[in-house]
Amino acid sequence: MSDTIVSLPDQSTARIPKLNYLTKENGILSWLLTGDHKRIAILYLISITFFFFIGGALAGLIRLELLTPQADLMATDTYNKVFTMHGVIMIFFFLVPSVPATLGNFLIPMMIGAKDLALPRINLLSWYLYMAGGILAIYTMASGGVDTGWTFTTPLSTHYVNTNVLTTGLAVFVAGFSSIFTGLNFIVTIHKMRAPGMTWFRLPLFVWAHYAASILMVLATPVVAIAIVLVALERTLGIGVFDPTKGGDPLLFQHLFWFYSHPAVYIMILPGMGVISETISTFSRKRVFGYTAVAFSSVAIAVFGFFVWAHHMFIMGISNYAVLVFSLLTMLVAVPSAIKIFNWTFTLYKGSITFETPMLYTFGFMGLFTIGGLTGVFLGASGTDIHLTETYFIVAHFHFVMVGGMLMAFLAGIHFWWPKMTGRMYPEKISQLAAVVTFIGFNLTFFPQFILGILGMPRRYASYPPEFQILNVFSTAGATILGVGYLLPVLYLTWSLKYGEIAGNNPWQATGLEWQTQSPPLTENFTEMPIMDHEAYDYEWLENQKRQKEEEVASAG
Amino acid sequence: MSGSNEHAHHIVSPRVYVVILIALLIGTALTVWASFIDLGPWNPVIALAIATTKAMLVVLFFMHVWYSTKLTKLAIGAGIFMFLTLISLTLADYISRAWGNW
Amino acid sequence: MPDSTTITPSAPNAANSAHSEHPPYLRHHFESAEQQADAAGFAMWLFLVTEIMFFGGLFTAYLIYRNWYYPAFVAGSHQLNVFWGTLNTVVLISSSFTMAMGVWCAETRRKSGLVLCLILTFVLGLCFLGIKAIEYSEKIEKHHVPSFHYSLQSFTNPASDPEIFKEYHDKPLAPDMARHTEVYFSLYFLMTGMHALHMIIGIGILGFMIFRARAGAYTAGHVTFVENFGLYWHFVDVIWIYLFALLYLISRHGT
Amino acid sequence: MNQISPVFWEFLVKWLTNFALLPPEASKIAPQMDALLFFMVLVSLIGLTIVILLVTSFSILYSKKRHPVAVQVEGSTLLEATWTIIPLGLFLIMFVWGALIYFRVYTPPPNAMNIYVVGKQWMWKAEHPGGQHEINSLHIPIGQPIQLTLISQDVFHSFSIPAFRVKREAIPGRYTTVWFEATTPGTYHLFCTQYCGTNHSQMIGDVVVLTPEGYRKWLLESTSGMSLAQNGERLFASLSCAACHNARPDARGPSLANVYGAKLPLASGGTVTADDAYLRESILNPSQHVTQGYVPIMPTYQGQISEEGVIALVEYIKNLNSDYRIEQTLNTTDLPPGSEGSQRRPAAATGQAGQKPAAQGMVK
Repeated sequence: MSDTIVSLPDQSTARIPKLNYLTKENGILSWLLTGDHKRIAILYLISITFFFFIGGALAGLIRLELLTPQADLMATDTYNKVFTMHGVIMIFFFLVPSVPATLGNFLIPMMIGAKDLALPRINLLSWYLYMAGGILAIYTMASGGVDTGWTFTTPLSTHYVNTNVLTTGLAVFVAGFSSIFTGLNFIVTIHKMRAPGMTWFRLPLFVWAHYAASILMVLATPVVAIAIVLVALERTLGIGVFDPTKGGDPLLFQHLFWFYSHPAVYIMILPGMGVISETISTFSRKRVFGYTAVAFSSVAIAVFGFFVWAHHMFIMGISNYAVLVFSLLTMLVAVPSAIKIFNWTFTLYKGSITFETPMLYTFGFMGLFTIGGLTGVFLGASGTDIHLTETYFIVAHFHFVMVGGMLMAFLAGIHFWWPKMTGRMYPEKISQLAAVVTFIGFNLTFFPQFILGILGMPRRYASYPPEFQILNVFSTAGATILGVGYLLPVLYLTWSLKYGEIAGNNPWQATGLEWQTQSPPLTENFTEMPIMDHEAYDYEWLENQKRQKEEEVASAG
Repeated sequence: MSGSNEHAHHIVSPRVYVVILIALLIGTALTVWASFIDLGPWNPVIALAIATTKAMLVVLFFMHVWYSTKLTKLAIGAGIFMFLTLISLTLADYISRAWGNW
Repeated sequence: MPDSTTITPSAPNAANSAHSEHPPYLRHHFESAEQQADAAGFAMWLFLVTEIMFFGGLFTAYLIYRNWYYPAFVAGSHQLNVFWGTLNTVVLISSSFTMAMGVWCAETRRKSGLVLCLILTFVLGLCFLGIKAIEYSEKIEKHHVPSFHYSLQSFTNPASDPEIFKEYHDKPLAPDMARHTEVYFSLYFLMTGMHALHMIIGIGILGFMIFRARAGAYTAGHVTFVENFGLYWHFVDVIWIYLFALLYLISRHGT
Repeated sequence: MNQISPVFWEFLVKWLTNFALLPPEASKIAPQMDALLFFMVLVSLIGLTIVILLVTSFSILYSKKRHPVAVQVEGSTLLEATWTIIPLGLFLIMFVWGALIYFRVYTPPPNAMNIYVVGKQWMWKAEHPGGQHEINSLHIPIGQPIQLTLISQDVFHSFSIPAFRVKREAIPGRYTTVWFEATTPGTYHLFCTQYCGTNHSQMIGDVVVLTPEGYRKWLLESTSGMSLAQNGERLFASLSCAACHNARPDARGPSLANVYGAKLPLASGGTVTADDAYLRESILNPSQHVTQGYVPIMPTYQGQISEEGVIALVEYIKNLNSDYRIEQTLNTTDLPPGSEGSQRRPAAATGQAGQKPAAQGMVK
């Protein structure tokens, strides 16, 4: 066992602690009315997985349709609805809440040594809002779908489609408030609930990343809410704010929409970066290289992320001067991401690295996110943007960041904290296999799309010229593998709930406060208020703790 | 935990509230009066300046920000800053569009 | 940020209860009543920050279109009644004052004073909505509601609207510019409507609070709810102060 | 292989024969764009290789087997500065280079030939100055800068020619422009790249690049008998524009001769260059663009003329070099509108009968 750090308690005697947050109360109502952040996190985890697989099924349909150049599997109309719902569900009901609402919800109070989030009822409300939005989205699909694209571009969405734009808009609006409340809750919690000794620069980087993402959620989401209200009113009452025939400017909608939706990509990726900081430190047994730089780069991404939204509109008729300014700012926002990548890389330097599943996902994240980030620069430079925007290059770029980055980080996090959440380990070999399958499937799916994009294949096409078929076939084949890669964790993680090995408090020998309590934790998280007397990622402190305990046991014996 | 001792529970005396109320009413009268005088481009400037003063009075005293922590002030500052960013960067596009191509 | 766990009394009379074991309103995950109040107040402020951004979208649209269609916005603005607007401002400022007094009453545990202040705020809020309704009905009569039989007559032929004409002597707008008054009124209804919606929500909560206050719920040391509602109410007031300036006042002398 | 799986074999052969990483370079800007693209790919590859090399070598060197105890390293300001400044520098180079190309693509040279393109759900309609018009295709000559003036009649569309590396959004209610100079004859893809509704993926066509002779031949074959300006002239007459814009001393509107490209003083102060966008705006929203010495009495034609009609009018005004033609139109305004009803192009042709269908398309 020299190539692993996993230390599990003696399986013959180990038991899951009788009293924990899962067993404290029973019955469906004790879940639906819970104020416990950990239970809400589990509720989120279940619902998010559900929406992920709906979105994934839609993605599967898209890839199947694109297997052939003609629109033969479904009519173009249906295809449009499928990709719209894929976008809406994946973005608003999976990516935005994924890490924050599950892992963030579960871990932030534990990491800062609090008993719960500051506003438990608001936290529950935000889950209900999420579900209400999700049900509306499903209702939209059931009642004929919507075909505006997830961007709701006016005047298409206001005057030229007669599908369920209103219910979709309401779904997004409601989900938006869910995300606002989550972000608000995190900010208040991080400010007001830290345990004694938990200073800002002792916070795990996971918390820093969530803090930055929360700022974005709170400040950006309301703007998309008002933009959607305006679209809804324009559809129903015919006010003319975005209608060019009445003197409105359709581009104004895009300004308001991207004012949220660009920071939204940072809402999606920042928490993922937080996960990576935790895993990479734990599995290389080292403090994160340049802790302060990583922490501040999160905040820098959040702040600069606000000033770049118009790079989605370079060719759409905004002024050329604005193009210059926004292009320059976009280049600036790319730098903090580069800083992070290099800091993570150098965290490995002189570490003592092991390759458990979360670490494999982490490596996957670093490779794919680097590609995703660098291709973002292609699009941020105004010249190449002309050729590449609105093609599959864009599709590939944001899937590399969102799926290759965020989803990899999400899976890394789920695998990393699964023992803490459930008290049990998953089977290591098969989970490593799943990580590798996901990585291969992902690259096969999305790498060809970069080439398709450079060749000029437009996005959102149900049919395409035949010479693009071969790359599309590769992509569809990759999607199949990717699908397997995503199904596997669901299977073995579910299996592990009953049959997994008992994990003990700290299977990875990690330093975070969340690992110093039992797994699964108590409802109050800690038996007594923890006092933080060391830096984050202090492995020497952990060693000392262990030694002390051993000495205690020895002297007692 | 916000450390400072000048914390959120400072009780503002009613006298302050009355003074602020009077100031707000005077401000309202003033801004309406100013709007009846033709000051050319200065009309909007004065109206907005008075509105901002009034809003500041409400925020600082009715909403107790004068007595609250730096954190609250920072949060409000961030909100206003983002609001101004939204307006100024969007307007920057619209204004420079009229300059034509180069 | 130093971590102080010292408890400062939240109200003169609350000193004892804050130092005693646990006040009944203290939720289990907080260490102290002060921490709880702090967290709730800060959360309310963050929510108000989101509200700033929510209205921010509308303000942005307003500024852009005022810049584009200046004559239409001037003519549209002349249709608003400054008297009603001023009266409404006074009403809303007064209600803000009564609300602030209500918070003071709660903090100093004056139950009847609190109930009185809340009722006054409630009534003033209703007054505001009533006046707004009068203004809206004027617009409906003149067909100035966008896309509902919208009429350009007051703008293409100002003399047909003698009351307004007497005051402003507007020149007729060219038909294409007159059409853009619809954008002005769209934004007028959106902004004031969104504001009125916030008022209605506030008044609803006020009604609930009056009942609770009569039962003495807010005068036993736990005033967070009243304080936070006060913040909300004042915020709505601040929005109106700007709406009043932008919609009613700044275009009175424009041409 | 052939024996094992014929389908897979066929697939491989097809892939290897068709494999391309770039679309053809068929315009002057294409090699410049590709140079930047190559530079970016190169930088990305180097960056990616550095990251991958570091991660793999650290993983091997410092795996738990080889390096059982980690050495705690706090960080290094020097390294932080390095990987802040070097990427920043590279990104700034890309920014400047990109911006230069962006200027080039959207700043047409003065001698460019103008072709109007109207986007509508779901087709592209190109209007050549000679009156030739085509749907979902665009014929152009090589060696001649071509400027496209784009407008959409309904939603956002985007006119994309990957082989030329250019793309421009067609916006409802506003002209946008893009230019290119084709270098290689051939047929290239034309895509609508902005999602525009149900048949978005069928809003495609061909760009046919011809030699100058070929283009001349094509022009002759596809002529509709009337140039765009002539169509505009008829519309000008039937809308009675000449009632005011007639250059007489008592005219209520300014003379339009030689107005195109001139700097006009505005009644509201300031000056404006009368370009296509200005002419279009003046027809649809006249009161915002009144020139000095005139009063805003012109009615708006918003919702009354189709985008093609506006284009014809703009083209007519552009080519108006003297007031003589207008004098002539004045004398023919009382022609019965039906007399031109048999024209091939109802939208741009004159008369109420021809106007109606197009106008309905404009009004929702």
